[in-house]
Amino acid sequence: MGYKCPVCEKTWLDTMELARHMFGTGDQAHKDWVNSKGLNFVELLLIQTMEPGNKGYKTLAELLEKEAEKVD
Amino acid sequence: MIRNFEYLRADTIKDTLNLLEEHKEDCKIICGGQSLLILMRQGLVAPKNLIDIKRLKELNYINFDKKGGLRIGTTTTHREIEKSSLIKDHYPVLVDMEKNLASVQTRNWGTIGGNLAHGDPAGDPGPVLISLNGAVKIANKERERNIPLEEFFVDYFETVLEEAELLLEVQVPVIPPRTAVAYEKFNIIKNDQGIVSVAVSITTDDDGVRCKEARIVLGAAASTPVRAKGAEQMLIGKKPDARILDKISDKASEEADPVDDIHATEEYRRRLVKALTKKLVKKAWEQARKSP
Amino acid sequence: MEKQLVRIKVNSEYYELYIKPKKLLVEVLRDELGLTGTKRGCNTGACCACTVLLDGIAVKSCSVLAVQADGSEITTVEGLADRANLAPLQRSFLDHGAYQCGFCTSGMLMSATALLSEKLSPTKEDIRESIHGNLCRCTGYNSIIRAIAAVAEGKYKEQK
Amino acid sequence: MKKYKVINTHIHNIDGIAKVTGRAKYTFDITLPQMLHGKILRSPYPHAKILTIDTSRAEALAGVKAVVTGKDTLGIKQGIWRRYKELCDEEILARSKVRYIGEPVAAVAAVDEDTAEEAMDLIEVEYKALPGVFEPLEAIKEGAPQLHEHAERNINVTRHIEWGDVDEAFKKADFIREDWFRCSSQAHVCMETHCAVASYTPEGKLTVWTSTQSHYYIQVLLAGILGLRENDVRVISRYTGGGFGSKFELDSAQFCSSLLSMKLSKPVKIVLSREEEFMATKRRTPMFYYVRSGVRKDGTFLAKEARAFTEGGAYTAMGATALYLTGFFQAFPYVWPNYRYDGYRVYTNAAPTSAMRGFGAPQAAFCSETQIDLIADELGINPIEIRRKNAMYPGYEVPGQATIQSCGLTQCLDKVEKWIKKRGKLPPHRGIGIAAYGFMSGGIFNWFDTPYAFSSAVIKINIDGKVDLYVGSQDMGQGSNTTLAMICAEELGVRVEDICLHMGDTETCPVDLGAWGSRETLMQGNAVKMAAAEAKQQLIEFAAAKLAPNIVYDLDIKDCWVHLIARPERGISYFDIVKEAIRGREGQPILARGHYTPHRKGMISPAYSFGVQAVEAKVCPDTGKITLVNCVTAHDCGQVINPLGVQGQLEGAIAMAAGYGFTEDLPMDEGKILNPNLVDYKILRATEMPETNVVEVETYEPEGPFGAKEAGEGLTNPTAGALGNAVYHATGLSIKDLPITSEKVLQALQEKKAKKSKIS
Repeated sequence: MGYKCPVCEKTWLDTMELARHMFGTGDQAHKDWVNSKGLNFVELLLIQTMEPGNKGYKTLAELLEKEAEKVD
Repeated sequence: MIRNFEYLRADTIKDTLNLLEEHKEDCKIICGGQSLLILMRQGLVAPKNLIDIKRLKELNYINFDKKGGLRIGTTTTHREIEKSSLIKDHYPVLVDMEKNLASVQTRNWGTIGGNLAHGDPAGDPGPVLISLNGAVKIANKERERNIPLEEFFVDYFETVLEEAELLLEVQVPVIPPRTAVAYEKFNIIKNDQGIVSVAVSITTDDDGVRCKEARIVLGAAASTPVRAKGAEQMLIGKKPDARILDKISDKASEEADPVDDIHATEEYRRRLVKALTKKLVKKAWEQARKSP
Repeated sequence: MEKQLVRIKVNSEYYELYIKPKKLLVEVLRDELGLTGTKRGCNTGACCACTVLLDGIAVKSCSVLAVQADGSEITTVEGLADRANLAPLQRSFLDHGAYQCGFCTSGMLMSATALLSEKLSPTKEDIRESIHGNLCRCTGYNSIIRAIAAVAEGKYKEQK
Repeated sequence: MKKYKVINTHIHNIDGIAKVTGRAKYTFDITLPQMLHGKILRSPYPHAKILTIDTSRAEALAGVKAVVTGKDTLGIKQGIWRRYKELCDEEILARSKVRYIGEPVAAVAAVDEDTAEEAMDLIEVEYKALPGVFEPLEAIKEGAPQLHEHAERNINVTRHIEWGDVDEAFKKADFIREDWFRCSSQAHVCMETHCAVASYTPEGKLTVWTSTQSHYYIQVLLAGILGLRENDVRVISRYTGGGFGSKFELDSAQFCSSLLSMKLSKPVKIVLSREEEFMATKRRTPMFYYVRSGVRKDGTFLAKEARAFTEGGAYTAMGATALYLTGFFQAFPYVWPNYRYDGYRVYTNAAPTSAMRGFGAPQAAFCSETQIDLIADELGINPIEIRRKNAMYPGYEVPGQATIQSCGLTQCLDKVEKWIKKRGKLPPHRGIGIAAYGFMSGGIFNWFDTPYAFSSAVIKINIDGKVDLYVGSQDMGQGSNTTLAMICAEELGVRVEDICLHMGDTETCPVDLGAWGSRETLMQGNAVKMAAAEAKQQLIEFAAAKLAPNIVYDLDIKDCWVHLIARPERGISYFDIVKEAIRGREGQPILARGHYTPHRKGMISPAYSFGVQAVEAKVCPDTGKITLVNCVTAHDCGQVINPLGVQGQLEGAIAMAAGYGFTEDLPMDEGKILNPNLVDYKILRATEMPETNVVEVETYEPEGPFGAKEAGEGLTNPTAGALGNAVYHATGLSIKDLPITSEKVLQALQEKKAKKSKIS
């Protein structure tokens, strides 16, 4: 059971891990995908540090919950 | 990169003065070269001719007599001064100053004349020699003149030495009775240049209860070593108790005009002047009262 | 600017060299005589990696013009050992691990040699003082101080 | 009988005699026939477009042989994080844009250094200055000047580490404290500056002598940027005058000398001046740290949240690693059940920041250890006690990150506590501060993307019993050669003098990733041990025939004596067996190979060192001057291999890390470093070193050779924090801004006085 990265297809245990992977990689391809979903990659990163409670990563994780392909 | 130059070795004072006269602004004197060679490497100084007086034996001496006091030839190295028993006996403060002036290597090759002529406001000999009421003998081909060290330094790296002039010797009068001199510089790394330094000379009155004469000289606290004359005045005729010490050291730090640089802010340098002045006036006072 | 004749004795060999007056002693030792044991670590006379003995005293060979050394006797690190017999300081440095990258070692050894020729029984403070100018980024100095102290205490007699 | 014959005995460094006699030839000492001298022209602007470069006047100067600029390169953007294309962002010779003061724009080869330097002034570069940005917190702002097209808001790399439920845990905390810290930069100041001699020959082969921590990396990176085949580039590096993290990336001396040599087919030597070394090589990463910690009344750690904004400088370099490691070590060496870290590396118009001894951990330790003392104080718990309560222990798992096998942290705390008690009551204005630390024994993540094993070794035993040991590791002074020779001798059962170690040459040595991240003892050590074991096995096969043991496992070699373990007196000389074995296999010398690559050992490292350091300092109330009095370190590096080496690493680390704590800094003005020389950059001298004492706490690390772990970088981690805590206990002032200068201390002392007098 896991989630596939919509860009490089690596599989991750949960969407939080997947979000971590996407931010950590942070190349254009991953940025573009996030931005194409109506979020702003860089904004999310900055929100993450400016506001408490893991907000940036949670927001992306929620999106991935819906968007990312699940695999078993 | 060091630019090319003509190398001229002078073996006598006469040769040196003739060469200086001949080349005027187109030449530089090198002795120990501990500061000059660095400037030349950085291209900041590029003389056409370099006159080497390192072997000028005529100017390598340390003499003392009870009347005339101390005479140090310009090519005498810092290490020679540090190790001289004459100086140890009569001017111990000079030995302490030399010991902490720089690395052994620099003190071994660098000379007193070179150090003074370089005119670095952070140099160690300046303040101490001024507090000792020292002077220098300067000559060109025509004439000789003596200048109190207090008037020798003009600005950052600038002295009264004129074109074609050579610094011949340093002169220090005999230390009067009931007098003590103390010097200290503040630095983080030992033997580094001082962030500030203070030299204090105090003479007490005959029964040792009041201060009769005082000299307080600040190093690295202005464009040249400076006397804190206001502070000196507050001290004369008084006994430096805690209250006076506070006022004197406050005054001294007001009289300082230090720079702001990467090693310390102006504010911090003033605080250091205050701390050192307080400490050294106290020290000199206590020693002066003990001394015959 | 013409080259000058310089006569120097280095590690008990005599040399006659024609060199530009602007050449520093360290450049002549390294480039003309191939004595690369003497290093250079800075351009401001602040690291003493280039320390050699000039007529028995420790100087920075980067802060002495070679022409100024004319007629003098110079000892570099290559001159410390007597053929295969290492000098006491060299043996003590080995025993105490008083070096790591080794780039400051020559200068350290020369400073220490000068100290021990001046003072028979230096204090710890004398030792610290004598290598104050010599920068080392590896050892933290204490092993070097121990090594010099051991020789000063007579633990290393000359091997003959 | 002693467990080990070689390991943990006092032996001389195997490079020692070459070093104390001045015969060790460093790259700096190499001269080749026909060799030319190169110099590099560097940007005076922190951020500018290069409009035109006119080299004609320089080329016309007598004695100048060649001038190269970005136009002469393949225009490849290189970087050491090869696995991520966007992190390969540095051209080394800039073609169109410069991003920091000191960035190379041209290089000259001439008959001598002076001519090359003269030519510098004749190269005319027309720049269009661009607005620069120098502070990470400025650079991420909307509308700040952008250094790289691909990096919006100048964000270079981000890292997120998280375990547990931080937000929930904070709700349960009795006490929460948050602090901001500023960790300064630091220069490596290797005594040998970066230098290289490159020699390209018409066969199409390039040989480069250079001062490096990894000849393998340099070989691969040079081949890549020059468009050569990897093994047509030979990198030689026998003696390296210090590294400390500054010498395992491709540098301007290596690249420019190679480029010039390829153009001329003549050897070209480039030695960076000390000033270039300061301005235009990499440096320690400055960090702005926000740390929030929640604990129980009794001092039990509950949750920690950390955010780091790191000043990246103009390029990625090894910054991505430092960013991850600082986050990981922010929670080290303690049990934080809930932890969250967000790290941002931001591009700025300054010299790139990268690896430096400790690799992000000293910064983390300074913040963490300072805050722990503040928390302990407010809870009225003793600093040792709060650390003991939360210390990592053997078998502890850092969730999702690492498994701690050996860990002597608690014993270290006990030893240091004893020492502090012995010091008794201190005179006024004195304090003892402690800091606990740990570090990795080599990294696991393959960011370089090497297809090779992380470490390899080859052994050849000759007819006289002499053992040729070929290692890929690099001795830059830390003493790996000696440590590896000891491991080889111990495993093979011979003496260190029987080993002839070969290193520092890509043509003859197998691949190792090099000397960084405290890799060599564990990783290269394991490879050497494996090779030695295999060689020994081959010898024992022959011995078995003669000694007829019950089973072959009954045989062993010690002190060059092949014998029955049960009856050591029954045996044969190692030297005889070697002769027979070689004859026996048609005259083939004994050959053996070993390799090591960590598998399934977590995200960071296969093993971790631990320790506790106490620093006693004196603070002058009138000037704020700090004097180090004493420094004791209880250190767990597993089984000590070379005691002399460990002590050297320890004392050296203290000098470097104390410098970081209170004397060393790189002040800048608009990207210009203001103290690029050894007069104004303050390194501790012999006169400032405190007494140093080391207490070894031995543990056995199952993953390490003979149970050994790292003993190099970790020792750089605690000192700044311990020093800060010493100042805190001496004055009641906690300075959260490195370096802790006498001026900052005096300032704080006076403010404190002012407050007091207001109250009273």
